[in-house]
Amino acid sequence: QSPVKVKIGVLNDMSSLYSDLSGPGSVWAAKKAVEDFGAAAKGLQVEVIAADHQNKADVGTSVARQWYDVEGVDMIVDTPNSGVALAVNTVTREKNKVFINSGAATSDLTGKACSPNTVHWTYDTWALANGTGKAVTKNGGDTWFFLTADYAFGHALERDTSEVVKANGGKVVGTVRVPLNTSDFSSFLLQAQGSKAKIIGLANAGGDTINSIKQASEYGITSSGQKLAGLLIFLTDINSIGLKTAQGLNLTSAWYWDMTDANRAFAKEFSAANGGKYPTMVQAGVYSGVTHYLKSVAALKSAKDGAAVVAEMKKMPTDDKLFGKGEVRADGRQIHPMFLFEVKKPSESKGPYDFYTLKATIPANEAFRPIGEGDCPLVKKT
Amino acid sequence: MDTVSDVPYIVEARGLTKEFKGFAAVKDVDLRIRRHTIHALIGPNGAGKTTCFNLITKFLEPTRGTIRLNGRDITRAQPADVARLGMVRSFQISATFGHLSVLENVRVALQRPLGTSFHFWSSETSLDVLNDRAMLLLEEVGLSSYAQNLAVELPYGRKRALEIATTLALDPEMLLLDEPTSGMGREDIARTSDLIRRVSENRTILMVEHNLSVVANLSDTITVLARGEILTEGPYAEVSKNPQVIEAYMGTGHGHG
Amino acid sequence: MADALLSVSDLHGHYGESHVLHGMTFEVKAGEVVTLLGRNGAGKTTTMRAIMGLLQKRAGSIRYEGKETVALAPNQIARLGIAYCPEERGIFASLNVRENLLLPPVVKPGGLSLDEVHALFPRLEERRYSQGTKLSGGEQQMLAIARILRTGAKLLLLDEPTEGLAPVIVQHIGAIIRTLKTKGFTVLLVEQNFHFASTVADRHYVVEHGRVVDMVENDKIAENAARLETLLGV
Amino acid sequence: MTSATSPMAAPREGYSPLRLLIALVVLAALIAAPFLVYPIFLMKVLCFALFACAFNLLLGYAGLLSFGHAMFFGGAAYISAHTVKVLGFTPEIGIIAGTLSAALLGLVTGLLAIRRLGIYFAMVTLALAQMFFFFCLQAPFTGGEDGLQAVPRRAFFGIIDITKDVNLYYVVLAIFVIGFAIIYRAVHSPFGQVLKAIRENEPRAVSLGYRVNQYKLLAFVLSAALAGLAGATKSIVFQLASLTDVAWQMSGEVILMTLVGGMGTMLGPIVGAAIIVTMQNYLASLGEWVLVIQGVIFVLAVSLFRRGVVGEVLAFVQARKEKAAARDAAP
Amino acid sequence: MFELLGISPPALFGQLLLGLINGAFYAMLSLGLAVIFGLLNVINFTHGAQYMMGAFGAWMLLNYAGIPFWGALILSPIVVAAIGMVIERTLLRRLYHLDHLYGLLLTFGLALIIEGLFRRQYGASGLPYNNPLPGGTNLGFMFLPNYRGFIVVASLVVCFATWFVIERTKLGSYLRAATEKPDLVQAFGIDVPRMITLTYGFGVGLAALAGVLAAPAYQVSPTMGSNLIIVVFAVVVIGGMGSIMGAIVTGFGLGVVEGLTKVFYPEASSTVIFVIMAIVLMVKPAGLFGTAK
Ligand SMILES: Nc1ncnc2c1ncn2[C@@H]1O[C@H](COP(=O)(O)OP(=O)(O)OP(=O)(O)O)[C@@H](O)[C@H]1O
Ligand SMILES: Nc1ncnc2c1ncn2[C@@H]1O[C@H](COP(=O)(O)OP(=O)(O)OP(=O)(O)O)[C@@H](O)[C@H]1O
Ligand SMILES: [Mg+2]
Ligand SMILES: [Mg+2]
Repeated sequence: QSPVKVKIGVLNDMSSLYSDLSGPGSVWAAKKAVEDFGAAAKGLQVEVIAADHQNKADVGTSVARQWYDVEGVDMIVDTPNSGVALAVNTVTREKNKVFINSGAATSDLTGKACSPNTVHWTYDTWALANGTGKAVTKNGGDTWFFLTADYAFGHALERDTSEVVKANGGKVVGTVRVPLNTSDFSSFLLQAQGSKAKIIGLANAGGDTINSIKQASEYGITSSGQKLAGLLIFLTDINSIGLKTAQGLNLTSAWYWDMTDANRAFAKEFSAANGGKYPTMVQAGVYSGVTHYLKSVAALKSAKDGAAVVAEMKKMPTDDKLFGKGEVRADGRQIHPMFLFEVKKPSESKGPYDFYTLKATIPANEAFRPIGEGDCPLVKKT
Repeated sequence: MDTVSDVPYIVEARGLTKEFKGFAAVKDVDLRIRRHTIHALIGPNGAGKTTCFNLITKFLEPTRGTIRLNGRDITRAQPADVARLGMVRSFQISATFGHLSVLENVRVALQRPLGTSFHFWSSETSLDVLNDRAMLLLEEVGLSSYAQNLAVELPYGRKRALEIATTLALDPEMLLLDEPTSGMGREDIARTSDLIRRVSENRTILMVEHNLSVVANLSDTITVLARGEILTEGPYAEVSKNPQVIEAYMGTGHGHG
Repeated sequence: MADALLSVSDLHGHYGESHVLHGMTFEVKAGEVVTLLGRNGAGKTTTMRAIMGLLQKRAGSIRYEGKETVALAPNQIARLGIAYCPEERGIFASLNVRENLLLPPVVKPGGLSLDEVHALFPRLEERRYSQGTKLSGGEQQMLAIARILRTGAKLLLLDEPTEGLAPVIVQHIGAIIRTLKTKGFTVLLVEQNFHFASTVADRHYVVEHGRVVDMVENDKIAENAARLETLLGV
Repeated sequence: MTSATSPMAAPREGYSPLRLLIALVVLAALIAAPFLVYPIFLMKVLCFALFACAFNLLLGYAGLLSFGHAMFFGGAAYISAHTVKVLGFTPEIGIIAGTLSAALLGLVTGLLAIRRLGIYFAMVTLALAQMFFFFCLQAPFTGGEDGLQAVPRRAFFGIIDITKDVNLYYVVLAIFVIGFAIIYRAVHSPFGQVLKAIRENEPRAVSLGYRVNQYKLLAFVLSAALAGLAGATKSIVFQLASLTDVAWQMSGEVILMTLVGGMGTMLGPIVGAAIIVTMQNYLASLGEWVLVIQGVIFVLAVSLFRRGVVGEVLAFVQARKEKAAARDAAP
Repeated sequence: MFELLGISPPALFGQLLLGLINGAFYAMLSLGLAVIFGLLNVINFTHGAQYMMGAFGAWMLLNYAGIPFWGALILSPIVVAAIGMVIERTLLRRLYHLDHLYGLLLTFGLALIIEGLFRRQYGASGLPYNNPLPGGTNLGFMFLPNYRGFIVVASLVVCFATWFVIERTKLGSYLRAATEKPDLVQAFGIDVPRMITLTYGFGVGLAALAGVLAAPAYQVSPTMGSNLIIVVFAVVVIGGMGSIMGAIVTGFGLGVVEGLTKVFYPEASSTVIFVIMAIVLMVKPAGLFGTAK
């Protein structure tokens, strides 16, 4: 009996903004998942290829199309950058393949744009907003000022978080919309300071987040009692800010390497293979997603019909060494707990990437948007 | 004199003044040019000749004064409009379209009256009807054997000739030539003078020129400028005896270059 | 030969692919005024540019005070005491008249002082704060000549210095060249205006197609008039 | 100092029966192509080739370096995607709407920029394009950084089924040929002659009575409209209009294509677009190296193949012809 | 009248000061660009990458050689300038007689290469660099971090010194003349090629210096330059290409304008410079301080 051929394409940002938090690390994670799964023994012949979408939706779609049409790729994984992710989501559905997203934030993937061919694995804007917003507000941070990146992503993050803040008895005292890729935040920070809000919510990402945190420390904002709450922050961001500046920051994450032995072992191997870097939640999500995918394909003995594979993924509970037990919901949302962390002081950190202290665990049933609220057509039908 | 003064003036400039940051390059100049004459503008370097030229052709805005062309006030007109009214200039530093062929250079001037110059949809070959006239013009300036060369490849003197041919292609009523023979060798000077004389029939020419033999040969009237003002005006024989002109411009003991 | 200040022999020059100088050979003795005459495009300007080292491709021999200069860069050649006044004048738009005048560094002692220069060209002093290229054509020509007189260079290369100048100024420049000669300067002059050339020069070389085809002493012009006529179209 | 308004002399291309033959062979190859090569890739090449040709009309023939052409390309893509996806029209209406709005945008930009010369022209266009970019980033109808996605491929003219890539390919090919023909005609027209004259010596053209700004403006609008045609078509092919299309990097990319292929030549931009698109496609898996390799190509093109691929070939052919002519002329 | 458009005067002062600080970077970067454009006729697209190299230089000196900020402030610009001079000698030199376009494209290519290599080596999300002058002064109307104050002073000194050399010294007149007709200036006895190399080095050094100054304030990341460079171009154009004074004044001025926009209409703060540029070029085509040719 000839083995079932499976081709997995890791499509992400290999060269810019998100290349550290996904990039080659995700490729490694995907390959590692294949290896750990023992594909050959289970009758699968798996090949992993990768490409750079350069954060351009059109590059992303052309690669996706070409992979599906010409290269015989069965599944695309990772794909940070919401715009690209939504585009790949469409193409995947059209070609009836599988898309497992780990890197993108937009909750539309399991909402308006949900698809029978897509699974959203690691996190989304709703989970982030909800995690940080709720926990922080409950801990006494009840007045908020938002620094919002002035585009759809920032607006969504701000909107979702404000709702959570208000729902938990907090108040939003002000907002400033900051153009994308601003290098100097001092003016906005001064406005935030003037608002006397207890919490400054950073509804931005990447370089914008890093610069705003750095400058908040420089202008003595954090030391004068106001706290920052990052709504989308990755391990790699903290690494580039440095603990001295980032200490005390609250953030939500789906996964952290220093939580279980399995995680630590994974991180150790990852670090050895990736020049000392540590895995982010996105890379861990890729590992976990690929593992579950392979399980389903092995069960079906075919990878050709994407919708069937995803249906199988939804049927089978998820279980792997990094994300533990969980499920894939009808709207494609993978469900697992989320964690609220606080960034350590430099003195508390004992080694490389020892950055977080766990403050709270958000149980799986509260971490993600309730299935009925996402306007996902797949859900309404059933 | 009486008969000549009956001829109306084609260009009349009154009180023409041009100041550059407080420095008056041209001061209160009245210049009238009779139709169908060759009028020369001479004067020491920096007297304001080129500036006058630029004012009349509207490449500069006058600080004060009015300019009329054929009785029509053109003081505020645009340079391209002036050209359309039949007054065309040449440049002191040679001005050709370097990477067009010699023939095309002339054709560019000929094609405007066709009225198809905005027609990006019609073929270039629609311009071939102009080739004969273009060749005729090139022959007139002795360039017919260069017709297919690029203009940049021409020696300096030939470029000047090409420029004149291009100017003539517009069949202007009035021609303004800025130092048409400067930088030319003897032969070219002679050829160019002949050419100017030939084309001056039925046309009016205003030229700036330092070569006195050319001026003496060609011009009907000479206006001498000095320090932005008119020193004197008249035919060569008269002007060249004026002691002020001799002092300011011609110098003593000049031969005809 | 030994007393030649500048001796050029078998000089070849190219612009890109096109071969322009085909073995120019001539010499200039110290204290002489020598002209290069010839039709448009004969290669006179190119010769001067070759001497200054401004021509990219050149071969042959150019000796100044016995020293071979063909391999030197333009700035090194200038430092030997050669100054160049280009045909297109080369006035700098970003400098005012005075800065233009003071620009070329003094390379040898014995140049004219600023006052002497102003005495020769009073117009330049009047317009000293004007932007260089805002001068009239003729004024620019004066400026171009004036500024190299200060440098103390002993050999002056003047390319058509009278082009576009009023007759009275041309006479003035003639006088200046004669004065310079008495001060010990050596001048290599390119001229179209043969009449003018004959009032200042000691000797004339006739250039045609990138070579020297004839040489006439200035005091023998009358005898050679017919020959010059055919060569230059005078 | 030459300014950007007078780019280097392009080697001249002449007419000949041989050229016609070559053109026919190329056309035949284009028609057969989708059966040999992945059609979507071909369509991408065609769209960018048309974009580069439109850009080249301005730079290579009118001597105007626009650093903001992404504005027209991307603007038209948005309009066309919006017309089809949101307003529900058929793609040809979308493409026409996109093209017309690019022309309009070109008219407005042109009126503002056309009086500026050389590098200033480049900078004004860049500034206006940057403003347009931020407008698109913040305006709601563009979908922000997500772009307008999943633009449906409705039947072209209501009859041609373009959900099949091969069919769509022929539609795109037809659009490209039409666009290219317009450019070719414009370059070799009375208007093109005046344009070249203006590029060579603007004051002289004025003195001949040409109102040069009107000519430049027309060239600008034409180029903008054709760039828009390319962008609108692209949005139908990829079913997507996004910020990438209006970002300044896109303006840079089209310059790169034109430069690599050979500016001021008819075929150069096409070859350049093919090279760059191919490169981006096949190097996508190399990550950071794509950037490095693209940079190296830039540097090599500028240092060694300044006339671009096509320009170098033409120059080589011309040099051989001249040599042959010189040999024949020799006694 | 205690409030102006809803902002109290002290807060307004604070914002003006912040604008000035930002302007300091614009001024230094655009000054370097102006110097290079002025003399080499090259629009140095690599400028952003060289700014980034300056910042990385500081980071590397600290992390690999243990050299602190103050040493890096001198060393890093020198090293980056030296690399720049090698680039000038080997690549840029061949393009001077050509259209602006080529220099722009070459340097654009170089910028891609440099940025790509740094991303390969250090990733895209940036590295930390500690503030060498922690703490700040309370000015009453705002808290001024000491380091930011230092940036403004350092930038003013550098800008003024550069302006003085170029506009008021003989060396400056050589530079300006060589801009127009390098051949002729060389024929007057000046070693123009060397002067050009040094000038390019100087302009690049200015960029690197700005980079070192930026390291503690912003993140040290391979993309820090490419984000900034377009804005800096706009600054140079508004000031008048090649104009030294224009670059300095416009740099600081636009920093302030941008700062105020951040208060009154933050959404437009990244566009405002381009709007100003468009308006300025409509009214004064050669820029505020440029001279039309
Ligand atoms: N744009 C300008 N700005 C300032 N001064 C100027 C400008 N144009 C001309 N000038 C000055 O005006 C005077 C007249 O210049 P113009 O060019 O008209 O002289 P000209 O008579 O043509 O001299 P030439 O015979 O030397 O060409 C000169 O002194 C010149 O310096
Ligand atoms: N930059 C150039 N590129 C190519 N050819 C050139 C260049 N400059 C001059 N030539 C050619 O070189 C030849 C000699 O030119 P040159 O300028 O030396 O002549 P000239 O004797 O000074 O003439 P003129 O009296 O017109 O100044 C001419 O045929 C000319 O066309
Ligand atoms: Mg004049
Ligand atoms: Mg000459």
